[in-house]
Amino acid sequence: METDFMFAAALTLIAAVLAVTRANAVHALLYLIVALLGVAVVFASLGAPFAALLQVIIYAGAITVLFVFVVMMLNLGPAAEECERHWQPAGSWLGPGLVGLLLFGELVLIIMHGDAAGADGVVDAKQVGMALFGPYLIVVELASLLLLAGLVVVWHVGQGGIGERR
Amino acid sequence: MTTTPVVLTLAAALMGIGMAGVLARRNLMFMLVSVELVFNGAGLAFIAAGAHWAQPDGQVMFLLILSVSGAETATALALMLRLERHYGTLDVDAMRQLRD
Amino acid sequence: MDEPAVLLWLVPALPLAGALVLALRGRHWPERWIARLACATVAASALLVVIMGADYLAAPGARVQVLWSWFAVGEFSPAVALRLDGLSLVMVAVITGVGFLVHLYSSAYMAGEEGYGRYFAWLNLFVAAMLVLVLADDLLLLFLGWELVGLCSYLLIGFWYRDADNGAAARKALIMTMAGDVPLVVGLLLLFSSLGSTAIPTLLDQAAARWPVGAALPTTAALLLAFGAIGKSAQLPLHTWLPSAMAGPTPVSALLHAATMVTAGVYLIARLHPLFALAPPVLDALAWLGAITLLLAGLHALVQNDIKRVLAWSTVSQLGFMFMALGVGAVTAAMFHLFVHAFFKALLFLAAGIAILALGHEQDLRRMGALQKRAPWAFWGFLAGGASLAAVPFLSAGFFSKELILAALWQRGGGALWAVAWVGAVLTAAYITRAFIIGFLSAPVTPATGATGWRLHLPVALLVPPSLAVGWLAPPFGALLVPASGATLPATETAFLPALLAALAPLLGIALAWYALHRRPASAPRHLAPVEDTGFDRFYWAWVRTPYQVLARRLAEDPFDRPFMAIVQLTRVLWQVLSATQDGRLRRYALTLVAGTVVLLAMVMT
Amino acid sequence: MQPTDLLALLPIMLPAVAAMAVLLLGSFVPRHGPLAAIAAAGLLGGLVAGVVLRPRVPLVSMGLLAFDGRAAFFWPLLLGAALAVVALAFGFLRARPVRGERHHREFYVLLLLATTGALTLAAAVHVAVMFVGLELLSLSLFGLLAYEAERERALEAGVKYMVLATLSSGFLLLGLALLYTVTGSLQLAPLPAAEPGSPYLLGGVVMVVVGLGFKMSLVPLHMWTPDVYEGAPAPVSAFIASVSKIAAAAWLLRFLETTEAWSLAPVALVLAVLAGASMLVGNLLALAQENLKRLLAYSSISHLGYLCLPLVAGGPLAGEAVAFYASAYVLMLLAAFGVVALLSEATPGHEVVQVRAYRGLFWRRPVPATVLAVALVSLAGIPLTAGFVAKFYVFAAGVQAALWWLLAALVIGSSVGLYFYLRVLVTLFVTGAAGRDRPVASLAGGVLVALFAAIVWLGVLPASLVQLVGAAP
Amino acid sequence: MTLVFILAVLLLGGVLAWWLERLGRGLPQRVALVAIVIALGAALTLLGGTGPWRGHWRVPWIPRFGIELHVGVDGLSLPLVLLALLLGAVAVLVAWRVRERPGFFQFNLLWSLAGMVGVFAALDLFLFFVCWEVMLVPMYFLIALWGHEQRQRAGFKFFLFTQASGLLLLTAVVALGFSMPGGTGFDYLALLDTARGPAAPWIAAGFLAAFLVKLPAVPLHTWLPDAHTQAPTAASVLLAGVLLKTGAYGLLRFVLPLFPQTAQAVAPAFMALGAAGVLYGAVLAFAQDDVKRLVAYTSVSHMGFVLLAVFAWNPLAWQGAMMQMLAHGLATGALFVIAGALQERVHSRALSAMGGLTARVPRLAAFGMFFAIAAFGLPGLGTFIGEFLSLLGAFRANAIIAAVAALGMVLSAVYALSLIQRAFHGPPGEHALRDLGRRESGVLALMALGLLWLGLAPQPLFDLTAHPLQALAGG
Repeated sequence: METDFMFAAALTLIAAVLAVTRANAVHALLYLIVALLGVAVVFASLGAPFAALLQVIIYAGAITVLFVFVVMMLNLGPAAEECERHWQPAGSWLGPGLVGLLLFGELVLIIMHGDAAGADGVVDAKQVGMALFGPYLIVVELASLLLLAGLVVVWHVGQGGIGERR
Repeated sequence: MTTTPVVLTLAAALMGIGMAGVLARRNLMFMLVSVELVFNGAGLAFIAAGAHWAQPDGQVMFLLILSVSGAETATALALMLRLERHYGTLDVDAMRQLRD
Repeated sequence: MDEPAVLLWLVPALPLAGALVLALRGRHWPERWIARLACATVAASALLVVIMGADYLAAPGARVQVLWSWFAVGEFSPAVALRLDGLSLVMVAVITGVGFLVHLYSSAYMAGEEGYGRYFAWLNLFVAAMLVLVLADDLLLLFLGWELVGLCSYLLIGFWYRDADNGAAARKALIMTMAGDVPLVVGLLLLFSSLGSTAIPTLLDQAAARWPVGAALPTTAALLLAFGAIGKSAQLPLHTWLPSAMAGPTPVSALLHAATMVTAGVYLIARLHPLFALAPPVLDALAWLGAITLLLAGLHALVQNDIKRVLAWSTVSQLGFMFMALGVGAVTAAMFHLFVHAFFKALLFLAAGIAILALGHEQDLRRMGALQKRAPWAFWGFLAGGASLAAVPFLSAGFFSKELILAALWQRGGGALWAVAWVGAVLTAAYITRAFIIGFLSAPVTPATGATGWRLHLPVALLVPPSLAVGWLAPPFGALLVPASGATLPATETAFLPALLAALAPLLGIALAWYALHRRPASAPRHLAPVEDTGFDRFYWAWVRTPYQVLARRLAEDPFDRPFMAIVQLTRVLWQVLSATQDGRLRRYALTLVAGTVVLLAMVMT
Repeated sequence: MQPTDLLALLPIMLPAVAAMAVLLLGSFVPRHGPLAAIAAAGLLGGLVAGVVLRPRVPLVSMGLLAFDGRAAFFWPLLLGAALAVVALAFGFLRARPVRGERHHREFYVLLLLATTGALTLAAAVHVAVMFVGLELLSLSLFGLLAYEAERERALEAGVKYMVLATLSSGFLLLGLALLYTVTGSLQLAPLPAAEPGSPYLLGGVVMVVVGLGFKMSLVPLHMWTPDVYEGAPAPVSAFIASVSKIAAAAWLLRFLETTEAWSLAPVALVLAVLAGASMLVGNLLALAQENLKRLLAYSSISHLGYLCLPLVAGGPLAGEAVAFYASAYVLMLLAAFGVVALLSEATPGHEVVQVRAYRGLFWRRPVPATVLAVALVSLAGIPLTAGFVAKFYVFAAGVQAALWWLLAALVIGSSVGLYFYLRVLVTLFVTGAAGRDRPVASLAGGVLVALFAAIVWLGVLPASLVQLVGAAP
Repeated sequence: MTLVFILAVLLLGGVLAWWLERLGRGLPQRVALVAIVIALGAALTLLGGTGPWRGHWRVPWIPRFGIELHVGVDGLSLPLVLLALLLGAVAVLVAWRVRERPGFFQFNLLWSLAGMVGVFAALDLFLFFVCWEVMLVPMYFLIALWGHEQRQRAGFKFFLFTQASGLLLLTAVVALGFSMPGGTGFDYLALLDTARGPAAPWIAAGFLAAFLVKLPAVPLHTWLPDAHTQAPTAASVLLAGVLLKTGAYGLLRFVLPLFPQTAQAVAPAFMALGAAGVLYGAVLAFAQDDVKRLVAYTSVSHMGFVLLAVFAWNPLAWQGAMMQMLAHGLATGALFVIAGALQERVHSRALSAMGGLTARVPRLAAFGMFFAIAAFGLPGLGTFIGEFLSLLGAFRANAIIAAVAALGMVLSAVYALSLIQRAFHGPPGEHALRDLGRRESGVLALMALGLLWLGLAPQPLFDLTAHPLQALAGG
């Protein structure tokens, strides 16, 4: 477990950094998928197989595919990559990187104060399902409203031909 | 056995990277990619916390985050495409009509 | 109270009513009616005074008439109350008598002037205010009259308001006297709060009862009050307003110098003499102040070429005599000189006025001359008044009053004061002789054009006898005053030598002037004193007026406003800075959000 | 699930049901009037249900939503505000077809869904339902902001709000996760007393505050506010300024009250910094602003700062103060934005937002000008208006907790604020502009008059509302 | 009920005047005048009242905080109420011919007046604060809408100064209300009997800040010259005549009785401030060329006497302060009427543009001289008694400060004479000017008579104020 986690964590972090920093959109998305898969492994190692599964299917699968579609629609080719390099000189990372590091440092300082008791044991899909359709029923209903809202927004905003270049 | 603080540290790291990405990238699409990492970090934190207490609530929260993230990504991409049509670019620095 | 004294309130009220009516409606009336009303009110007052005077002489003793309680706050309860006693009777008589004559004279002198009604309104008010001043039984009421007198002097000096110089002279008069009034007010505050009353008799009794002679409190109070008197009576160093006050019409000068304004200071000290008696250092100072004023003003009078300025400086000088007398405690002598001075000074001014009018508003002595034929009323009036001023022995009233003062000085003040006064007497005779010779006897320069009339001549004629003869009234006068002022009569027997010297002083002065003018006709002994300026004016100008103006100009923009304006500027700048952050850049917004959160997190991580 | 649970959910359910109805009916009867009417009916139904159910508090649904005194107060407030926005939007949108369509179906659907989210937020006693409510609100707002998708500014506002909102959601989630790690429960409950200074707790609470502070646009989380208000359609600005902010504030109040986190000194410090900075920066930013919508945005920043002061103070008075302030604030902001919306009804191409366009408005359009004037006076906190009583509450809370520094910031901020409120106010009354505009009968006009009446009523006779907020918990 | 009636008449009259504008341009001012006269009549009936609080009336307002609608006047406030209403009538009369929006003008005037009456009548601190603000907002409108060339700036300055200090006042009021043992309460009478806690100096500071700004005390006075100069004549009259008095009234009514220790501790400093104000105001008045600005600075000078007297802490001085307030209200109010009349005729407020007006507008000049003389406190006029009693009382507390303040008498003569000289004397100009009409003359004559009454037989006033001031000294 320990090594699984460590390996997955390292992979996730490296992939995340690369996903954020790449100039090529497709490359970035691929790294994002790797990072998401890494997180899925971590989920599994934490005894949340159901979450790991959903992570793979929905995050790495569905959501990333959305991105890929968009990349295809916008036709981000080498020109875009060049433009991206131009927009993003190394210096532009200084401030954001520093703020990100500070934030991370603070969070670590906070987290390190916690007790070291680890979790053991698995919370399987059944338990989660029981919770979802038991005490969390209203939340699920509301989540459906949320998805409806998302649908309406996308439908409204997207009307009139998304992707047709001006 | 992995201790909760270590996992949370990973979540914090994902979050930090994501935040840095949002702050640094000019291309709106990369911003959204970074946002995904932020949400993933948050989800991870809940999974860790749920595992810590051996409760399903953490995973329930993760599921909610997942659906919210999905809906938001879809919305965001739609807005982004619409924007790209008007401005002809994904550069957020080009969006400065609203200012003091 | 006896029957006539019930009408005491009418004495000031009549002129006051006249003033009110004229002020409100005077613009719409013909001159005749204005003059009649104004003269009638004062004449009626004078008549009342005569009746009441007779009554008083028949049965001496103060009459007090409380009109109403002004107000009462705690134990502070000034009353509007009038008091008729010897002192006030003398003053009232002078004021109404001279006042009436000046009114009569003015009705002709001011004929055809713009603001005829206004003039008489103020003149009536002037008389009324002075009457209130001298009749007041309450110190606060006295102060009311005091300030009102000052105001009227301002209004009348600046009567010809179109000329800014007149306005300046008028302001100078009021402000200088008010500069003296500030210590006076503080003195009043001191008296009222330490003695707990405002009624003059009570105050004086309390002061005598509570304070030993020479104690700090009465000395301070007397000193402060003295400033007021100095200002009002144009003594050094607050004297320079009086010569400038010649800017007003000549009858006004007559009234102001003789009866109403400048005598107020003398009256105040005489009235409050028991209090001053508790402060010998103040009295000494007053005596010496009077002495210096006497000499300085005499020298000034010697070199003036403007006839009115000669008379003005002469008034300052004569007031110096009175102050010397007051300073040595010779209240009766001071008051008697005031009494006599009122007649001859009014006479001098009115006579000079006729001359001025006759020559078409010519006031320069050197351009007058040969008035014996051309303006006989002026000539003989001025001669009589001048003789009295010069104190020609036995023939004039001035001789007796001056003799009284010199005697008192010899007795109580010591040789130095006496000697100064003697020199002053010589000077007096010299300057008035000089003025008379140059102005009235020398060869004519300006042709005579002006009109004359009985209303100008009658007052002059009426003033001649008292100017020459009232001197014989000295003994009964003294008797009249004693109960009022609490002062004692001067000893009747005076050393022979000083009396002789005093009698010779005027003759010496006349001879000197005659001789000097014979040698160098129509010249002024300039080396003795500057003509225009005493240095005091320059001093006030340079060290009071100009600094105040500069200060005011510097402050005009109100420096206290600057800090507040700076705050406004600061907020503006802050707005600019903050507004610059709202520049529409999404990434900067995000950075602020995250960095803000980092900071907030840091705040709880201690 | 008990029937009472459902009963308690009625005020939430009715708007949601109305959203469905609009969506479905809109497909068959694409006409503006009926759709708006349904939306209004749904909101009104919820409002009535909320009022009728008030005597039955507290009702708790499955440990997720609590129809307690607070919810019974905030729900009608939020529903009323949403109702007013519908009325404002009706006239506003009538002249603004989107892509040639005049029925505006999506607008009302999203508005109803957003309201549902806000209501959920205001009553959530469980982190999960709170999160979903918040995101429902945010997501619908993205759509509402960018509703006029042909306008670049609307898109820009939507995108800006979206990116920043997701970031703040990230903080919120992480904070909640940290708290969950300590407490082991997603239910709102008093924080464990054992370790009051635990970094987990403090860090968690601070991040939760950040997440909600973003919605309330507290400084330094405020940067989006003016841009979004300016870019959004006026009724949406009104909605986001009133419903969205107050729902977030209501939950923050509930959170701090239930967990008693405000008694932790560091938390109070963070809240104080947020409140003080908002008062000062908000007012300063508005100082010379010439765009009325931006000006109101800055004004709302400062007002949320005032509103936070009682939260710093804590204690029983805090709840009352926040509730009262929220009511007054909603009325004032709705009135002010309402006037912008009303005046913009006649100008389909653009909105009337420049302050100079309001010169002498009082003599041309007395009714909207009076409403705006009273709203501004109330925003400035001058007596005989609701804003004053609200400010009095804030002062009371601050004085009781001896928060002198914050009160000093309040005084300074308010003084700066006076300047710009007056600047606009006097512009309304400048004389010279001749003639009177043709009076326009409009639904919005009626709403504005009602808001005006409410502001004055609360200012003159506040006792009834005071009693209501006093009875809240 | 009388006070409620007065307030209602003013408030409703304001609304009515506004509304009637559409029926005729002559109506609003008539309505306003009638309303004020009715209110004045009602207020006069209170003179016959008995008991410590006349027109006493109280009902709960916001019970949660113990806030009540609680009004009543005593000898301290009744004269000021009467002054306010009298000057209100004067203001309406001088603004008879306002051209721009007369209805709204009269509305603001009446509401501001109602606020002032409320300030003097309120016995609940919350209500007091409400009225305090209610009088300011319409006043701001009067300045900012009907003022002269720099009206907006002056209006802002006025409002920001008074409101910022008003917020401090609110803080203090709330702090005081919450310091009541056993719950909150803002009842003045109850607060009088409550012991102050250790925070008293700070609370007192809040009250002082507001009242000193309003008074105004140097150096917090800088709003006043701008506001008074730029305001329309009617507003200037109310500003100088009544508004400034609310500050002094606040000091006497609240600061002294509620915080006796604090007030006594700072008394010498504030007396010195008062004396400084007397001199500073006089110097600056002399320095001005703008006639309204000059008059404004004389207010600073005169109110310095009030400050001096208030902190002299004896009934004598307080009586002086009351007298000074009333007399200053009349004198300065009248001077503003005159300044307004001058500006209307000469089309400039610059003294350098005037001169010789005695010849051209004799009646106006006569009134001008009378009130200028009143400004320097000629005995026989109310201003003298006010100043003299203030000085006398101050002299007992601190002789040096009183003596310094007495210098103000000569300095005030300097500016008053300079005013007379520059405006009315000197060579007259050529154009014929219209002299004062009946309406203006009547108003000014009334005010002059008032000053004479106060100066010659003011005992009724002192009898009225004696009781509360004695109580103040005793407590």
